[in-house]
Amino acid sequence: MEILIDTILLVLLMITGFSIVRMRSLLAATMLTSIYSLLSASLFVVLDAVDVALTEAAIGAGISTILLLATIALTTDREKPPQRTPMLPLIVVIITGMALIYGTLDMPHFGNPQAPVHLHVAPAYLHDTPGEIGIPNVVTSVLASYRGYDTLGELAVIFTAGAGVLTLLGYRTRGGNSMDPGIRKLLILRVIGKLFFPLILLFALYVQFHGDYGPGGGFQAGVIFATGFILYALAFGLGNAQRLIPHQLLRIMVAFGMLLYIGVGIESMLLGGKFLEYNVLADDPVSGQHLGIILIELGVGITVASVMLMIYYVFRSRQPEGDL
Amino acid sequence: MSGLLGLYNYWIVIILMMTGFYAVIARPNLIKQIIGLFIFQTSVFILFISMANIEGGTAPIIKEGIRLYSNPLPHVLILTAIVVSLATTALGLALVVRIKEAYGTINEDNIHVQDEED
Amino acid sequence: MSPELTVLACVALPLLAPALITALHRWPNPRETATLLTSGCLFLLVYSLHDDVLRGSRPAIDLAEPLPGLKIGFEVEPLGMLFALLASFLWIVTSVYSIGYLRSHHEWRQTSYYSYFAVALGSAMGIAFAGNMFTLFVFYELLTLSTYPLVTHAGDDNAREGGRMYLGYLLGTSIILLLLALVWTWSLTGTLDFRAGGILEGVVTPGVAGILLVLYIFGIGKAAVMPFHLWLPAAMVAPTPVSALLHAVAVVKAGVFTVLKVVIYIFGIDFLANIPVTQWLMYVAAATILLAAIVALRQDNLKLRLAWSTISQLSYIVMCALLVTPLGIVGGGMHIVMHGFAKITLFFCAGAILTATHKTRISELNGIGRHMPWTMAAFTVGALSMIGIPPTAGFISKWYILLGAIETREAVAAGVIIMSTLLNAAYFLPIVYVAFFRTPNDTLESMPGHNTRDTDGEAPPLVVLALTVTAAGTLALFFLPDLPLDLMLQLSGGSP
Amino acid sequence: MLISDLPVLQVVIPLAAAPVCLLLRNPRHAWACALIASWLVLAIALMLVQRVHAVGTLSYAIGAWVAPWGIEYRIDMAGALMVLVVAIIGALVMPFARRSIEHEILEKCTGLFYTCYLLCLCGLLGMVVTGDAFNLFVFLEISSLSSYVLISLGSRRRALTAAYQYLIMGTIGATFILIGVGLLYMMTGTLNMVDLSQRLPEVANTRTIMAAFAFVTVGVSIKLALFPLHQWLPNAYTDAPSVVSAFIAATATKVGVYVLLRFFFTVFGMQFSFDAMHVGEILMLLAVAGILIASLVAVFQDNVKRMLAYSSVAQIGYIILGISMASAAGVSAGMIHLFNHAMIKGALFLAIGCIFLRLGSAELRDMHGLARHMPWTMAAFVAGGLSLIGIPLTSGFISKWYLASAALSGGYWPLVVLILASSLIGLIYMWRVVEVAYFHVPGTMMHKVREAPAVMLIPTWLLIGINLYVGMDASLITDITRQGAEILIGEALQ
Repeated sequence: MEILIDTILLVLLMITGFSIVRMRSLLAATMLTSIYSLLSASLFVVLDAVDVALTEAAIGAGISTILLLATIALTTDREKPPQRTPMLPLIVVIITGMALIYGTLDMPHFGNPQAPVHLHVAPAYLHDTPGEIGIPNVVTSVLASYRGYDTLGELAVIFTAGAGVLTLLGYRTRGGNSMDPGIRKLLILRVIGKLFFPLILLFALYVQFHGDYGPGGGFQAGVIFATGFILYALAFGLGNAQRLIPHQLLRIMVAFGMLLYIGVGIESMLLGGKFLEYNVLADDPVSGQHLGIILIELGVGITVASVMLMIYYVFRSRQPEGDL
Repeated sequence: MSGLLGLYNYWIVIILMMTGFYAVIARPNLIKQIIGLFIFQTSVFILFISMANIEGGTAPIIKEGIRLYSNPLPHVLILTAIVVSLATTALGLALVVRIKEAYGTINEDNIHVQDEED
Repeated sequence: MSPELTVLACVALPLLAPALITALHRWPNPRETATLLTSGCLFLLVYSLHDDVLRGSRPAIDLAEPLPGLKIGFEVEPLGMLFALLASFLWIVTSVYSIGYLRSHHEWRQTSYYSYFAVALGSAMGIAFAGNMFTLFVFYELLTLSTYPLVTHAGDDNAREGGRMYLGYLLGTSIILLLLALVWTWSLTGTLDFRAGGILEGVVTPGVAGILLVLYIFGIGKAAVMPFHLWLPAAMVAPTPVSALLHAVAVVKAGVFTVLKVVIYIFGIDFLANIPVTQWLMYVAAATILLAAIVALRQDNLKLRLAWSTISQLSYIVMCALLVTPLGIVGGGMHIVMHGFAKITLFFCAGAILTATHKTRISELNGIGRHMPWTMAAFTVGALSMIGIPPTAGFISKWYILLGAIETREAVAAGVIIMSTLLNAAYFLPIVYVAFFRTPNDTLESMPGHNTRDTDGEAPPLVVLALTVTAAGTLALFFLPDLPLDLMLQLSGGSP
Repeated sequence: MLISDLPVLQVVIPLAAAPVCLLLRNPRHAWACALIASWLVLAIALMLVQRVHAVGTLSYAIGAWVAPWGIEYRIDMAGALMVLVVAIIGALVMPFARRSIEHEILEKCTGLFYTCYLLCLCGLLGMVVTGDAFNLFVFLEISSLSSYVLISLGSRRRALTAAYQYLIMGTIGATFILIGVGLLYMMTGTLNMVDLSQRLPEVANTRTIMAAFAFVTVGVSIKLALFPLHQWLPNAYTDAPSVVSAFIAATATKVGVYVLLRFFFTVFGMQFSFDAMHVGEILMLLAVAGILIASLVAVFQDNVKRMLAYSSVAQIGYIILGISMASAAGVSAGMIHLFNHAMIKGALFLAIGCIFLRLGSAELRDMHGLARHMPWTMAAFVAGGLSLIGIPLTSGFISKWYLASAALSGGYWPLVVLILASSLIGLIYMWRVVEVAYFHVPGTMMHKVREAPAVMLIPTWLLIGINLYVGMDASLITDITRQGAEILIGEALQ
């Protein structure tokens, strides 16, 4: 059964992928990209990667799509037909693809329990997490503790993106007393927005703090949180959203989340441990791990949410007023 | 599954990857390139998640009575990679916006023509 | 001061002098005094070493070690002593000459001129006293670079073209061929030290040694062996004092000096004698002598004729080195000195003529001897020395070279020497002839810018003084060749 | 915090300074913050070199999770050298940056500029010291993303397209690396480099590992701008702000080379990389082509920054050439040139930065007679140029010497000639600038031009000083690289 769904999803992905490349309308391509992302999120669920699925859905289908739409609004939604069909890219792609397919020939088969990935390193995570970290979600334990440093790096990446977008597009404040004219008429959106906004925030909080036990964690929560505000901004106008969370506050929160994460690492060094060694944060290693994970997940959540929101603000504020 | 059938999953993923890759390097439209990049990267994620899969396994959240879990490590890696991909997309799109403002076009061929004139 | 420190001072003094010269750039007279003082001190320092060297001591000092086994270090031996004495003495004279020349031409950038000149001399000292091939190479390149601004002093398109050729040839040959030879030698022997008897014997096969020799001889572009000789005529865009000291003495002699050093201390004469390539290279040098002399014959520009003559004369020395006999080495060493004095005199004269009459062409020199008797007398002495007619210095060196050729039974070499002597006569004597025995062109007096203030038509006194000194030196060396000869004999370890 | 935490601290300090910079409103304060962080990094780098020298390879388990379960920082002599290169350049461009940046980019972006600079610094350092293949990817992305931003800040609109082009190529490269790392993981189950090197021989003959090797190599080659994957580089270096050109030219590609070294020698092992995959021959071919073609293209550039950029492509060729010989001498020579070229190019780009400050242009045609108005800057440029050509007593000479002798001892005759002959092409393009600056009559605009301020000249001359010092006494650097190369090769021979 799983295999059937898997296959169907893959075929759908292929169809979507080809359509995206062929599509001349960028708007349509964006929508298809969103679908592509959702399809892969579904595939991730089938493949037992629930955390990844959640993230992909929130980031790929959510934020990325919004950014693409914002960009299209600022640029154009028509792709000019290419004057020529370049041969070189085709050859490069075919060679790359052939190299990869050649590479697959000696791969362990899909789902094979004897594959090296299932025999080395990973089993230790599954085996030791309950004892060493004390939380059931192994993805969270690896993410936040065993490979917590990668996550710090990841946070730095998203921080870089935030700083970068801010640098590139700058930020323009606007009056914001008016709702965006296009949306003011859409009563349904406003009602739904009002209805959903608190629910989304609540869900974000749940994802944030339930990440130890089920799928979720700082990244997903941050993205969901940001999505809630983006919805708010869409329904009630950018100005109102900015009154709720001003740009300056975002800037501080972006930095704060990062500093919180690094602070945990430095604190553990000051307490005599290694960088990001949560064991020393409390008397008992396991509660130390708990504390550390909660704190850094919080840092991640804060920074991700504020970066996402900031990027959105920046893109939107680039739009000429009344031209939404 | 036996023989080459056990690899079909990877092959489709490779085709997906190459679809995205092609869009990046063959399309002159900058937004299309970013979309291509996105597809390319997302497909790589599927490759990673596929390898984490284990027959008869379940999501790596420890529960009583379950012995076989899929591999959590690739999941973690891909969580990171998704965020990286988003960061790249955001930056790329910001650049596209600026390029549009500076050149009035987001078609690579037209941009080159303008650069030549400079 | 201990001899070691003196050696160091000899190199350091001219290299540091630009600081003083630049500091005094507002006051021309003290500035020139600084140059004169430096050159005077340098000569005294160098001279103070020569006794020790004649007594067989070899003061040495190491400074740095940029690469393992490759030191920046100095060691004085007779040949280097000779070169250093020559260069430092002529620097004094040239400085005197420069002052007269530059001031009467109202040249610009005189401060940087004197500064780079000092650096060039410092590099020449470094080459002379280099304790190993690596140090020599370093100063060799420094000499190229520091003379580049002098060559291009005029700063116009012509100068730039000439500078390009100059730098291209000298850096090109040294980086591609010479450096290759050095790296190769180093990787074969693990050292680049100068050792009596050479460092290559027993380490390499004659075949490899042959290739190395080719790389060395052609890589030392400053020796101007054909086909790497074109930089020298190109360098004639420089002001005359630069051509005089650098392109008759310091730079080109550094080249042939390096050839001698390589032959004696890297290969060793005995080893080299067994390499078949040596003879072939000698023929190349011989061909250069004749070809360059023939080209010189056809030059109407005086400085260019002198330059081509230099190319020809340089190959004398290269040929001597490749005769691989002690006598040849003595001849080569002597020729460095003798040719140096004669050629600088000739250049000084060319510069004096330029200063006084603004003439650069030989065809314009009719009767000039009557207006500039001192200058043309000095020119005659120089020319005779070039040909090798007693009582001038050139005779002595040619004598030894001929002896060397005869000793090795190199009929070709001997023949070339005689042929070239005839050619020398053919391209120098007509100048002397027209200068003294032709009636002047009537245009001479009415030349615009002609120096009417000086009724004699002579160049400024400092210029004349300088060229008189070198001409006198050319004569004196015929009668008193002891100092250079003793040094060379000590090097070859015996009496002729 | 103890001395044992140094390996991680030097990455964490710029990482922590970046958000602080973001918070500081005053550009001066942001600059001071970045300055302090970069000098701290330099201090730590020096201590690290000293410690590695004293006790050998350092290993630091982040979060106290031992490798291969946790992420390990691993610094051997080669790594310490790289850290030092990045730290020196970082510390020296910062004092330079203030004036230059005030002049070249908008004031409101200044604070963000320093934030991005710190992130880039952090990313590069992280790439060097990490012992984990995936962590490498993460830090690679930090440095790449921030450098896209930095490049896009250039004053002309072409900077945007340059940054975009770099973004596309860089992301393709990074994704290739990700694929390669994924394949490696698939076959071994581990991401730690040392662990990988132990587990790879078992599966070395599989086609999957070969594909992994190919993808990692191509991916990293894009990052280090190996010919012919260098197209992003000339545009990026030309149009970026001067400080960024100097910083990135001196560090980013070098770190790329180092990553390549790590993969070839530590992860895959010399036997696999060079004997089985024949990467040596391929690299040698590309390096030679790169040296010749890029040098020749450099000769025909009218923008000095673009000329230097092409020269960088050629110089990377030299470094790769050394590595492709797959001998201790060759790798060591490559690393020497890596260090030296970082210092040379840093200095040259800083000198151009000084010129840009006063002229507002890096075009050759605007530099007529410049030497009379900016003697110190031009002198620095000439000194750097001489080093690039490889004149004795400059560091470039040391590089050429070692490269040539490595090629000699490997029996690669034509390469020796190539290495020496191509320096002459360097002579040609450097001398074009010298002639214009020294021999042409200054234009009318030139009257207003003054010498660059001391805060910019001093860092430039410090870098030149390092060049000259290495030229005078290379023992320090050759010692380090010899040890580094021995460790790399030695590990490979196990």
